Amino acid sequence: MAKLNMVEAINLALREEMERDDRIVVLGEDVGKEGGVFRVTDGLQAKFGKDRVIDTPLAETGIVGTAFGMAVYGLRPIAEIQFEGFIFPCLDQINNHIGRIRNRSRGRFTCPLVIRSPYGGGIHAPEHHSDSPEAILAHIPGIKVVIPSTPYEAKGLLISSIRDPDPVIFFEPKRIYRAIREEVPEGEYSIPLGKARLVQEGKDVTVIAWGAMVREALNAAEQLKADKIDVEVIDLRTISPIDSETIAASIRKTGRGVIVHEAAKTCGLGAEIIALINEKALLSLQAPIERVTGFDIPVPLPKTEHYYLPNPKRIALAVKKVMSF
Amino acid sequence: MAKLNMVEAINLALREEMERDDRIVVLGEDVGKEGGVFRVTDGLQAKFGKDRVIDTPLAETGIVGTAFGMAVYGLRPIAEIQFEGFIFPCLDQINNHIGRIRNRSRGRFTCPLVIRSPYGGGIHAPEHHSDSPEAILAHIPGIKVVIPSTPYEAKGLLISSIRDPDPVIFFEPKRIYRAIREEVPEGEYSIPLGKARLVQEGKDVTVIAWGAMVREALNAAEQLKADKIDVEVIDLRTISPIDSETIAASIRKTGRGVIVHEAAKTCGLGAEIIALINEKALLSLQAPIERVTGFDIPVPLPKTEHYYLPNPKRIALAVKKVMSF
Amino acid sequence: MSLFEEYHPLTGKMFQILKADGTLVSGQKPPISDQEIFALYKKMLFIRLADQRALMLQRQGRFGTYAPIWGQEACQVGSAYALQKGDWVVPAFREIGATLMMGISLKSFYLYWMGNEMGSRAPEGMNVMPVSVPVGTQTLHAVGVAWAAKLRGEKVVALVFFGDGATSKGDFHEAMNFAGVFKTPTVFFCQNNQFAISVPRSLQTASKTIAQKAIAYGCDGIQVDGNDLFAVYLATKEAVEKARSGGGPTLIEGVTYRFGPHTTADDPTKYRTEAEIEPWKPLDPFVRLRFYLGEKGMWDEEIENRLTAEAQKEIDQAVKDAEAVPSPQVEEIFQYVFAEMPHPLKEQLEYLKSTL
Amino acid sequence: MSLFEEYHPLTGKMFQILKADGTLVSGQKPPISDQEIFALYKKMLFIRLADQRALMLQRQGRFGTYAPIWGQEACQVGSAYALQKGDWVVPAFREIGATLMMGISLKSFYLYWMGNEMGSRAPEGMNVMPVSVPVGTQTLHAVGVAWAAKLRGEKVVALVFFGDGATSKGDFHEAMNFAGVFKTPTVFFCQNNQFAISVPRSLQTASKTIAQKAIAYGCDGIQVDGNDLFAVYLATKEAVEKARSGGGPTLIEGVTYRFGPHTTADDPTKYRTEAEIEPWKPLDPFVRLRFYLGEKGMWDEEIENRLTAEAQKEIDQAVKDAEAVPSPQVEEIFQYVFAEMPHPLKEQLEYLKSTL
Ligand SMILES: Cc1ncc(C[n+]2csc(CCOP(=O)(O)OP(=O)(O)O)c2C)c(N)n1
Ligand SMILES: Cc1ncc(C[n+]2csc(CCOP(=O)(O)OP(=O)(O)O)c2C)c(N)n1
Ligand SMILES: [Mg+2]
Ligand SMILES: [Mg+2]
Repeated sequence: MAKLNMVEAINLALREEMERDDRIVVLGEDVGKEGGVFRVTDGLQAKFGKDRVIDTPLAETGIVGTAFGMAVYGLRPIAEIQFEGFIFPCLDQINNHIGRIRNRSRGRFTCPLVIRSPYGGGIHAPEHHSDSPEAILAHIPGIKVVIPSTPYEAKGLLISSIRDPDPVIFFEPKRIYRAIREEVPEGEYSIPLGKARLVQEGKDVTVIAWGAMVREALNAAEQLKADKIDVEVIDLRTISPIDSETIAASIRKTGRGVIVHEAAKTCGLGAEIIALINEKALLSLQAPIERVTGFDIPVPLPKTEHYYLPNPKRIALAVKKVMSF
Repeated sequence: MAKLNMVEAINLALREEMERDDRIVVLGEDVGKEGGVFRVTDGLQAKFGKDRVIDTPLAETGIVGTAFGMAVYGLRPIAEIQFEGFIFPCLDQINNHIGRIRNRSRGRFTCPLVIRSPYGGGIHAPEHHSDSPEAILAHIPGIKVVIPSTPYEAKGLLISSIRDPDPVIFFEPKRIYRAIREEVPEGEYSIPLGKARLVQEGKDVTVIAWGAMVREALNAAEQLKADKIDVEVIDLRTISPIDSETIAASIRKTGRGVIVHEAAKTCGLGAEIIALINEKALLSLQAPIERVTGFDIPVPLPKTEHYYLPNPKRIALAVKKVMSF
Repeated sequence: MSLFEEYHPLTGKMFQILKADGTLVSGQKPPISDQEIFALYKKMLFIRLADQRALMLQRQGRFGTYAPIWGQEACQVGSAYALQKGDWVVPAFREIGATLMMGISLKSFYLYWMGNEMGSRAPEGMNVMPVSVPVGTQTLHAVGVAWAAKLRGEKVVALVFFGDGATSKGDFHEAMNFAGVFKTPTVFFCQNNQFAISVPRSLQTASKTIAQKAIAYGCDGIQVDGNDLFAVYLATKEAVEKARSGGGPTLIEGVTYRFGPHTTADDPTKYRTEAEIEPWKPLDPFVRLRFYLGEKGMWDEEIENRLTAEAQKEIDQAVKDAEAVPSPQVEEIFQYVFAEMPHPLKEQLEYLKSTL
Repeated sequence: MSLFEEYHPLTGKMFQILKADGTLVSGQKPPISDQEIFALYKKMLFIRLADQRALMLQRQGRFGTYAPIWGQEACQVGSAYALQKGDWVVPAFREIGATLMMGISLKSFYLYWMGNEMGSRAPEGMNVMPVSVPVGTQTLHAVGVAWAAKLRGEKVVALVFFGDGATSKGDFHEAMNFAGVFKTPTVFFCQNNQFAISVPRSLQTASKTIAQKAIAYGCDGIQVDGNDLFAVYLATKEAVEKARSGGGPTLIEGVTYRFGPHTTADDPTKYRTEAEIEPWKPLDPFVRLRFYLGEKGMWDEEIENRLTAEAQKEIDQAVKDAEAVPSPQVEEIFQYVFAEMPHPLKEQLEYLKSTL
C-alpha cells in the first residue's frame, strides 16, 4: 500500500471515482492542464479528456451555478473553488438553489454535486487565502459539509461525498495537504458521512477538532501527557450534519471539553457544539467548555498569522483550564 | 408625539439624518419613485432628489460594492437590499472588503456604510423572502449587525447605525413593519449599539429574542403568568457585537434560559448565545438552555410556514421545560 | 444571410413578421400554419384568462403573491412552441405561459402559487425547472443543463426566461460567458417588459438594446418584437435549431410590455401613468392575432366567446381541484431536504410534532 | 472623429503609436515630450528591477507570495501617468507599477508583500486602494469612488486595474453596467496579459476582444497595444479627460503579455512552452522605447547601466528599510477592525496576550 499525502489521496479518489462513474465531471479554474494550483487534479485531464476535466472561465458563481444545472440534468459534477476565500460569490447559489432543489421540486430534481475547496490558514498565503467559512455553510439547510484531517480520511470521505445523492461542500485543509503521509489503499473504501472519528481515547477531557486542527490537538495531547492529563481527541469529519451523539457520549465520559477551530470565534462551529453539549450532556459538565479558535478579526498577513491560529500551546492551556476549573 | 409604525419610524430616521448630513446617500432597487417595496423610503427622492436617493440597476453585488467605494471616498451610503434572500450575492463584498477595509489600510480607509434589508418570515411571502441570515453576518469580522424590535427602537438604532464609523447591517423584521404602533419622537435620539434591552424583568427564566420574535416572547410571557412563571425578556438589539454581559447577568439571576430565533437552528445565533452563557454563567445554570428556532430546512411555502416559525406556544413549552428540568 | 446576421444588434433592426395591425411585414410570411396559429391563439387566451383568475383569487385571499404574465403571452407561447420533447425550460417567476406550454397542469401551477408544496413537483418527463425567484440566478442553471446534455451527446436544448432587470446581474454575465466559451445549447430569452418593478428599462442599463449584450460574449443576439407571436417563434426556432446542431447559444430580446402590476403586491400607479401605458395597448399580442385570424375567417366575437367559455370552465375546475388539495402535513417540509433524513432533522421533526 | 470612434472595437483595430521596432505608426506622434519619455523609461526600469528583486527575495524566503509585473510595465506606467493629483487608483494585485507611480514608497510596498501589516497604509493624500486579491471585486469600488466624487461635484477620476480573467466575473459586469448608467468617471483598464494563471485568453471568453465588451454597457471601449507606452498613455488620457468632463466611463483593453509566472507560487512550464513566449519577446515594452530613445541619443548601454545602478541602490535601501521594520505586535491585528474595539474583541486580545 502506498504512502500518500492528502493531495495524492484526493487525486487518487477522483481518479478512481471518475473511472467508475462516467457521469463525473471535474470543473474549475486551472483544474486542467495545470492540475489545480495545488496539483490536486494533476493528470486528470490528460487521462479523462477536456470534456470531463474542464478549465472554466474565472467566475465562481458561474462554476457552481452551471454545476448545479449539470447535476440537475443527471451528471455528478465536482466543482473546485480555488481557495475558500472565493466561495463567497457562490453562497447565493448554494443557499438559494443548491441546498433547496430537492425540496423545491419534491424530489423530482436533485443536486448530487461536490464543491471542493482548499481552506484554512497556516501556509503564509496572501490575503483571502486563509479563511475558514465552514460555520456559514453549516448554517445553510440542504447541504452537507465535510472536512478531512488525514490522507486516508480524505480519500474515504471524498468517495462518500461523491456518491452522496445530495450536495456536499468538501473543504481541504491546505496546511496539511503535504504535511502528513500515510498508507492509503487503492480502490474501494469509503467513510460514512455524519460520523465523527474517535482519534484517541482518553478519560480526562475531550478535545474536538477537524481539518488541520486535529494534528494540533494531538500535539497538545502529547504534551499534556507530561501533566498526566489523558486527552480524548475527536475528529469531527462531517461539519454538517454534526454527529452530536459521539460528542455527547465523550463529554458524558470525560465531563470536560475543548473545541478547536481556525474560524473566527463568534458564531463559529464551536458555538454549535457547545449548544449541543448543553442540550445533551449539560449535567455531565465539570467545567465550561473552552473554545480555542481564531479571533473575530480578518486573518492577519503572514508575519502575524501565528497570533491568529490555534496552536498546541493554546490548546494545552485551555485543557489545563478546564481541568483545574 | 406621533404614533408610528416601524416603516414610518425608519422613514423618519432616514429623513432626519439626511437633512443633518448631506453625505448620506440612499441607494437600492426601487428606493426612488416607488419608495421601496415596503415604502420605507417613501417621499425621500421627492425631497432629496435623484442624486441622494438613487434607483440602481438590479444587482445586489453592484449595490454594495459601489456603496463600499462611496463610503471609502467619504460619503455615508445607506444601501437597501430589497429582501434578505438577496443579500447572499453581497457576502463576498461584505466579507472580503467591507468588513476589512479599515484593517487592510491601517485605518486610512474606512467604510461607514449601512446596509438595510427587510428580513424574516411570517408574511406569507414567496420563496426566498423569509430568511433570517443574521448568524452568517455575525460570523463575519469587522461589521456590526443590528435588528430592531419596535418602531421606537428602529429609529434610535438606525440613527446610531448611520452615525457609526463602521459598516452596519440593519435587518428590519418585515413581519412587524406595520404591526406595532408606538410613540416615536421627532428629532434627535439614538440607542447605543452593542447594548441589549431588558424588555421585561422576571425572576424565573430569561427569554432572549430579537426582531419579530420579541413580540412572540412577550406573548408567551403573558400566557405563562397563568402558570405563575415570571419571565424576563431580553431584546438583543445588536446581534454583533453581542452584549454578553446583559445576557450573563440575567442568566446568573434566573438560572434558566430560552433563546428564540427564526433562523435555522444549527449554527444560528442561539448557539453563540449558549456558548457565551457556558463561558460566563455555567455554574448558575439550573437547566440546559432551550432553543426555539426555525428548523434546518428551507422556509416552507405560505401554507406550511406556520410549522416553521417559532410561536408563543413553542416558546411557552420551552420555558415550561426549562422550569421543570 | 442568416436571421442573426441580418438582424445583428448593431444594425438597429428589430425582427418582426406580424405588424400590430395584423398585416405582414413585406417579404415576411407566417412561420406556421393557420391551424397552428389558431391553436396557439387559443392557448394564449387560456393563459391570459388563467392569469387573470390568479389575480382575482389573490384579491380574494385565496392565492399568494403572484406575478402576472399579462402582455407577455406571445413571448412565452411563441418561444416554448419552438421546443421539442426532451428540451428544458428554465423559468423565472412570471412564466405561467411557458410552464403550461410544457404540459404542467394548471392545477399544479395554481397549487404552487397558493403556497402549497404539493404544487412544487413537475411530473416526470416534463423538464421544467422550479420557479426562480432570485433574479437572474437561473440563467446559469440553463447553461449547466444544456452543457450537461452536450457533454452526454444528447441533443437537448435549454430555454431560459428572464427579464430586462435580470441582465444587470452578474449571474447573467457569467452564464452568457460560459455559454459562449463552451458553446452550450442554451437559448437566452429576455422578456424586456420595460420594467424591473418600478425601474424602467432606460435606467437598467445604458446599452441601447439588450440584444447587443451578446456581443460581449461572442454570441448571436437578436431583438424581436415580443408581441409578435410569429417573430418570437421563428427567432427562437432558429436559435433552438442552431443550438441543437452545435452552433451554441443565442440571446433573444423580446420587446414587450408588462400591462399589469409587477406582482399582486405592487401598485404601479406609484411609478407609471396611464398615459405611458396607452401607446402599448394597440401593440398587445392578442390584437394583431385577432386581426390576422379575423381576415382568415378564423376569429370573431362569437369564436372568442366560445373559447373564453371553454377556458373558464377548465380554469374553474383547476381552481376547484387545487383548492381541494389539503395543506401538507408537517412531514412534507422535512422529507425532501435530503435523500435520507439526517439525525438532527429527525430530532427536529419529532420535536415539532410534539408541539403541535 | 474621436479616438474611441476611430478605434471602435468592432472595427477590429488596435490603437498603436510606437511600433515594436521603435518607429512611429504613420500619422501618429508621441503624446509626450522626449524628456517625459525618458523619465517614464527610467521609472519603468526602476519598476522592472524592483519587481525582479521581489522575485529574488521570495526565492530567498524573505518575501511572501508575489505577483510580478514583468512585461506589463507600459500598461501601468502609461495609464497612471495620465492621472492628476487627487485621482484614485484601484489596483488588483499585480500593480507594483501603478502603485509606485502614485507615490507609494517601495519600502512600504515591499513591507506589505513581506507580509507585514505595517506596509498596509497608503499615506494621506495618496489615493491608492489596498491590493484586491478577490479577482474583479475592485472594479465596483472604482465605480463607487468615482460616483461619490461625481455626486460631490469633485472632478476626480478613478482608474481601476484588472486582468483578462477578471472580465469573466459578475462584479466586472455589474461595475461596467453601473458606470454606464450613472456615467461615473471611471476608467476601466484591463491588462490583457493573455493568461489567468494557466487559462489562456481564448478560453476565458468567446468575445473576440475584451474591448468590445463595452458595447454591452453603452460605453466606449478601445483596444490598445499595451506594450506601447505612448498608446496606453494617450488612450488613458482621453478616457480620463472624458471622464473628468462628465463623459462617463471607458473600457481600455491593453494587449500585453505576462512574461513571468502568475505568482512566485506558479510554475508556468506546466501550461505554456518557451516557444509560445518567443514571439512576444520582441514586443516587450522596453525594447521599442530603447530603439526610440536610442535614435534620439537618449539611450545606450552606458545610460542603461547607470540607470540600473542607481535603481539598484535605491532598491537595496528599500529592502533594508523594509526588513528593519519589526513584525507587528499583537495589538496591531486587533486595533483596526473597528474604530473602537468592541468588548468581545478586547476580551479576545486579553486572552491572546495571556497565552503568548
Ligand atoms: C436577486 C434579486 N433581487 C431582487 C429581487 C426582487 N425582485 C423581484 S422581481 C424584480 C424585478 C425583476 O425585473 P425583470 O428582471 O425585468 O423581470 P420582470 O419582473 O419584469 O419580469 C425584483 C427587483 C429578486 N427577486 N431577486
Ligand atoms: C475571485 C477569485 N477567484 C480566484 C482567484 C485566484 N486567482 C488569483 S489571480 C487569478 C487569475 C487572474 O487572472 P487575470 O484577471 O487575467 O489577472 P492576471 O493574474 O493575469 O494579472 C486567479 C484565478 C482569486 N484571487 N479571486
Ligand atoms: Mg422586466
Ligand atoms: Mg491575465
